Amino acid sequence: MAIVSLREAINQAIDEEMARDERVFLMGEEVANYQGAYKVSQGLLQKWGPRRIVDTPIAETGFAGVGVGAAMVGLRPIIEFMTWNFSLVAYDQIVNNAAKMLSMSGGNFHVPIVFRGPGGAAHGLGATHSQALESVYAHFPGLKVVMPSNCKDAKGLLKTSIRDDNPIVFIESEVMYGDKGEIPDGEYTIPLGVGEVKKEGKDLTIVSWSKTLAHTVLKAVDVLQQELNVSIEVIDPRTIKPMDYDLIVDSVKKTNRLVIVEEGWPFAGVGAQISHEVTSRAFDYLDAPVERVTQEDVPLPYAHNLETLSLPNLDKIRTAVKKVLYID
Amino acid sequence: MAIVSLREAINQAIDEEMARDERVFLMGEEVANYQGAYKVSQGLLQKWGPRRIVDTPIAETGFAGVGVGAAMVGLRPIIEFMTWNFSLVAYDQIVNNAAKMLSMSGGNFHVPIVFRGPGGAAHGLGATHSQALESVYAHFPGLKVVMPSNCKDAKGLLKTSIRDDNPIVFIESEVMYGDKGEIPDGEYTIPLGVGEVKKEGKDLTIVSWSKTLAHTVLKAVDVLQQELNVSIEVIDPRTIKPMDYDLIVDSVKKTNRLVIVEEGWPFAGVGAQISHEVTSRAFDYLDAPVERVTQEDVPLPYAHNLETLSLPNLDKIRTAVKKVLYID
Amino acid sequence: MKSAAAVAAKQNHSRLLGLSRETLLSWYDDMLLVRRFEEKCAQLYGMGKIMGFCHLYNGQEAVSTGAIKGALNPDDYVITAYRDHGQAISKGVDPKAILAELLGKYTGTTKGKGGSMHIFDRATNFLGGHAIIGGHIPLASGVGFAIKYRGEKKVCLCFMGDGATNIGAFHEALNLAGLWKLPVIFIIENNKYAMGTAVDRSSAVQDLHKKAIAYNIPSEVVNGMDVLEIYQKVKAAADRARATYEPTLLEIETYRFRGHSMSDPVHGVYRSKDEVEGRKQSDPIILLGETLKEEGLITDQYFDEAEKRIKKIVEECVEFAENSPDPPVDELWEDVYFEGKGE
Amino acid sequence: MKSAAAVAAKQNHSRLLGLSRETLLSWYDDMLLVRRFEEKCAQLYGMGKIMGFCHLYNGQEAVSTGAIKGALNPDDYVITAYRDHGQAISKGVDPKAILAELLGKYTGTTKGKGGSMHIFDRATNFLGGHAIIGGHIPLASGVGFAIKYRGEKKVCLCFMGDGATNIGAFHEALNLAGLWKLPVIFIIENNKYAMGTAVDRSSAVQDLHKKAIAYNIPSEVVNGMDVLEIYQKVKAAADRARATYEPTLLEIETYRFRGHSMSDPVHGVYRSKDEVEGRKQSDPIILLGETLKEEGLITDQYFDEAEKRIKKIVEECVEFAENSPDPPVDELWEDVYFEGKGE
Ligand SMILES: Cc1ncc(C[n+]2csc(CCOP(=O)(O)OP(=O)(O)O)c2C)c(N)n1
Ligand SMILES: Cc1ncc(C[n+]2csc(CCOP(=O)(O)OP(=O)(O)O)c2C)c(N)n1
Ligand SMILES: [Mg+2]
Ligand SMILES: [Mg+2]
Repeated sequence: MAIVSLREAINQAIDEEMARDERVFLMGEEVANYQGAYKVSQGLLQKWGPRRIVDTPIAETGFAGVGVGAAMVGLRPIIEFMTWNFSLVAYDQIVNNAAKMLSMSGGNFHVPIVFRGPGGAAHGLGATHSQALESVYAHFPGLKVVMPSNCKDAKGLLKTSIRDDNPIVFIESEVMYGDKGEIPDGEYTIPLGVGEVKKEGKDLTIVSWSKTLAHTVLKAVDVLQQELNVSIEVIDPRTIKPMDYDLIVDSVKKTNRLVIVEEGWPFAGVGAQISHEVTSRAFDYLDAPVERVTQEDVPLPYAHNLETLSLPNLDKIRTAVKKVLYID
Repeated sequence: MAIVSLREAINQAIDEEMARDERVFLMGEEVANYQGAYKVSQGLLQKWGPRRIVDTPIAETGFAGVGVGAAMVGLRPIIEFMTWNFSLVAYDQIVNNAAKMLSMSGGNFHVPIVFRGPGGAAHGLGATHSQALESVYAHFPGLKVVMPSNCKDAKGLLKTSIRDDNPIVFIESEVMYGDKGEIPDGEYTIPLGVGEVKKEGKDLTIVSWSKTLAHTVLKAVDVLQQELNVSIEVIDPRTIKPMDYDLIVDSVKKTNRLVIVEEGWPFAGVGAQISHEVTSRAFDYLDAPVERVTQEDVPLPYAHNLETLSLPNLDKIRTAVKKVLYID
Repeated sequence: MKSAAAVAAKQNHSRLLGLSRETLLSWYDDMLLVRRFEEKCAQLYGMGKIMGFCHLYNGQEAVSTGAIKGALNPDDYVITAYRDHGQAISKGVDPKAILAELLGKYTGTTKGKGGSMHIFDRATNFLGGHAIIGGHIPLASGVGFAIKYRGEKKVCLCFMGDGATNIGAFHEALNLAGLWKLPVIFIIENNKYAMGTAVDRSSAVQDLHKKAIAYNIPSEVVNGMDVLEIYQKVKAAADRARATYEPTLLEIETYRFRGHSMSDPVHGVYRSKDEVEGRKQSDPIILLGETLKEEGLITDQYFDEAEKRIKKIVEECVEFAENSPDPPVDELWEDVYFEGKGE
Repeated sequence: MKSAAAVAAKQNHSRLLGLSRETLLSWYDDMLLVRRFEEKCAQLYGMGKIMGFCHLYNGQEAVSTGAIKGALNPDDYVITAYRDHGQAISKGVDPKAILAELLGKYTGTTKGKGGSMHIFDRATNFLGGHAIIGGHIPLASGVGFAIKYRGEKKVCLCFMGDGATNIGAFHEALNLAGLWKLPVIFIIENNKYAMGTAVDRSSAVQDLHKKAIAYNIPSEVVNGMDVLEIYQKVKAAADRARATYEPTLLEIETYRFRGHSMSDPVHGVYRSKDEVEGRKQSDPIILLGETLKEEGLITDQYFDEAEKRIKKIVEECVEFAENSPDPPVDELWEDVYFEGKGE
């Protein structure tokens, strides 16, 4: 076991897969010379050269499309969005060209590509730079959406994603890049679509992922278990699509209560999807309706007090937990 | 009462609002000379001239952005997407510039704009041209999403939308343009956010909207009421965001069962949102989990048999209805 | 009276560029096949056997034949928009499979999943068939990137309409190709209209080849009614790309003889009958036929023989397509994810 | 040793274009205010009082002063990207409200909602402050459209970086402006880098003004260290736009003296300390000061006085901002929808 930061874990995954497969390359804004806007690709240009670590102009539609075209003819691109916010100008390339190529071409051309970069809010970046966009990608058939919450998962899931033959939306978190964690020695991968019970419990289940799980929920659970004298099970689905409903449903059959905590907006968010599916499959087991804690349904403001108030936080989780437990 | 086609109803709404307010103009591909790709703007160029009925190049980001800029300084643009599928290349303009401008500018600039055009599948148009995209717009705070299912609503809701001071995503249906219906004589508007009970019933509630309601659900309900000897209540929310939850919840409190039928994909779709909210508010009234009938989670294929199989249809509605009624 | 384009086509190539009779006749046949294929499509569309949008290539045949069948190697790549039947045929995609696709049959190029706008064929490196305007142009740069990445001597031909040059994806893709020197030949098929919008109502600059200046890409105007000139110019661009990876932008001036799609009349409000009839005077197939005859390579008899041969092929296509099965129901859930076939 | 830009700045304007002393001094002060304001921001950012991304304008002051304060009328429009403090100040937005905004205060230009990248001010027609590269350029064409729609004699100035010229929105917006003749002046502030990417690694064509050819828009290169030249060229473009609605593209060659944002070092891996120091020799504020002195409009004493005056303004800004309240909690749900205020 080694202790590394999340940015190192991701860097290792890319580096190892580039060593393993000559067809893998990394492309994006500032990934090469600058060593990555968030230093995720540190050292890779020096090691692999400009043929495989490729700086781009500000042209997300252009270079996302370059990735899709290159993947159609046999390469395995990793396309970095400096942040996922900037992918919105390349939305068509991802949800049409990448997602639908296999189907539209009747199996002629598959698109093994990983789109990756940080998503969600950092601190004080304002409305256009703080979006948790997983639901508007997971909505489209043909895409898989992966969102690791720790170093070990990030490395293992990214390696699997790079080897996957489908277009992957891999969403990291800027404010987690410095987080440290253990990773196994040597080669390992983690399958997509398999969630993990982060913590066992018996009175209620909380599902959460990525930074919200790591920075907010785990801490809140510690506080609330004490404060409310309850036992909380915590599940990290790790991949948003395919979603590991079985794991969640099994948990809910045991705890009879579910709270979903996510950074995205509520309307037609990932939480709504999980809520519907789990309610449908565990209807007779639920002692209370599923509760969601989401970002408020507003564009994220800059001011620190409003930003904090808008995102999921301990207070909101407490309210939701008390609600499903019918504690006043 | 006059009988008009849906395309005429929309045309009248635009025409009347242009007469009422000099700041209103229509812009899009083929809206002027060609009289509209689907002839919705027939005659408007002749009446209002090229200053207010404006043909554009194929540049959705460009002309959607022109609309936002013009709205910021006091005009009231109606931006036509030839179909909503093509809006995906302008996604950033809609979900960032239009949706967030008021908030980001702290109230300095509001964006009174209507983006409109047909959405959903027609016949044999394939994967990129047959998308029901309401959920990926409704997800963003700042937007309102309107989806009429008949001529009267289309005219009344579009007039309200043009007068609304917020960015509106107004989604019509290509295969409904020829549908005929009654509209009231003279001036009328219909408020956003207010649904309508299309048909009263007591055994279960079906929520659906737009073409799926008009062409599929209403017919299916006739068949199934007879076949299963049940009484079905049908609700058309008319606006997707804001959603008239109260109307649905009241109905479910009476029928105790809910089926949602929509053309969009299931994952994090509008149906998931309605299901979560209604379950949350009417948990103790639900005798069965909410069922959804959606498009299959696949890109829509061209072949007629597969296309039919993918979209919501009578068989799937029957299965869902039987399921919530626990009929084997 | 012949148009200037027609006269130029004849004068330029009195010596037929040293091409063999066999080659030239195969081009004639290719163009004729595309023409008759499209006419058959129009018929089948009218009968309700072809659904959805269907965009025919009539009038533009010299472009696909000269640029693809003429100038390319079999392992070069082609990518295009929705007006793709002609280009697919010229690339060697089986016309039977194309027609079966149009009829939504399981034997079609994409098993009935793509339809007219999405012809794909892995075997011939035909990369589609794309229906979001401009969306495929970055893909072409990506193919060029892959060619260069692997150090191959291939090229990618990317076709687009005049209307497509106004969208952002065009700009980004060409800038990347120019900046990185990618072996892509961008071909604007300037048929003067994007649906009902004439070039002077869609593009601030009328000479579309001038857009190449912004990308430091060499460009040229090509007579799109002259298959020999198209061959020559595309071949030169392909040779350069193979040698230096340099991209090229060609503005090929052509014209569509039919409406934008099957739901658009031949001459609607946006162009006159006279204009269309005038343009038909430079029919690229007739022009090549006349040249071949004048140069003594064929007699009138050839035209009849060719018609018969082509008619038979088209009839075989129809027979094949009509007798093919619909895709099985389970196909609906296939090809959404590519699984279990290794990397 | 002075750079070529510096020498050119002095020679061109020996006669100060007939501008009054008062005007010229107000420009000097405006540039100095922007410089000192930005330095204060750097300090407050270091203290953790400004959050998020903060992009400073040091080195580029002549552009906002010459183009906005110099060449525009008060009711003309300005729209820009995230490096927006300088342009807002030159447009007359209250610097107190700007600084309050940076501190996330309720008295800020957007009540603390937008932050550094999103300064907006309805009163002065300052249309923001936009952070998605290129996304605001179509808005500028829209403002131009509205001006022409109403038959007004206004212009819209649209600022963007060199890096922004490679994105699709740039292409579409300029084509529309060129096609429809919209009264927009597109200003590329070519400061040689987009974050760490030099122009020759991002744009296939090095002379960014050449991109205007593709849009049939007149264009020019402007010395961005010379406020007088900027004023002159923008004024000419504005006059033309008012008379004929014709757009203009100006490539203003400038340089940023600091890092891309507060999280980027002044000279990282992508440019040398020598390069930065060399460019600082053409400091636009010093150059104007020297010109004014040489022309006898001021003595050295003026510099001290100006510094004191500006220092006081900046201190007032800090005091105002620091003493302002945070936005009230209820503000979170305000301004999401614009309701009940009539059309
Ligand atoms: C992004 C986008 N916008 C609009 C359309 C609708 N559309 C389909 S074809 C077409 C005209 C294209 O004209 P051009 O590029 O000149 O090609 P041509 O049809 O002449 O071959 C339009 C507007 C589309 N498919 N994609
Ligand atoms: C679409 C998009 N992609 C990437 C970014 C991240 N980004 C912010 S500023 C910047 C560099 C812009 O450079 P330039 O346009 O030259 O302006 P300058 O910073 O030099 O003023 C980048 C890449 C963004 N904001 N938007
Ligand atoms: Mg065309
Ligand atoms: Mg720059």
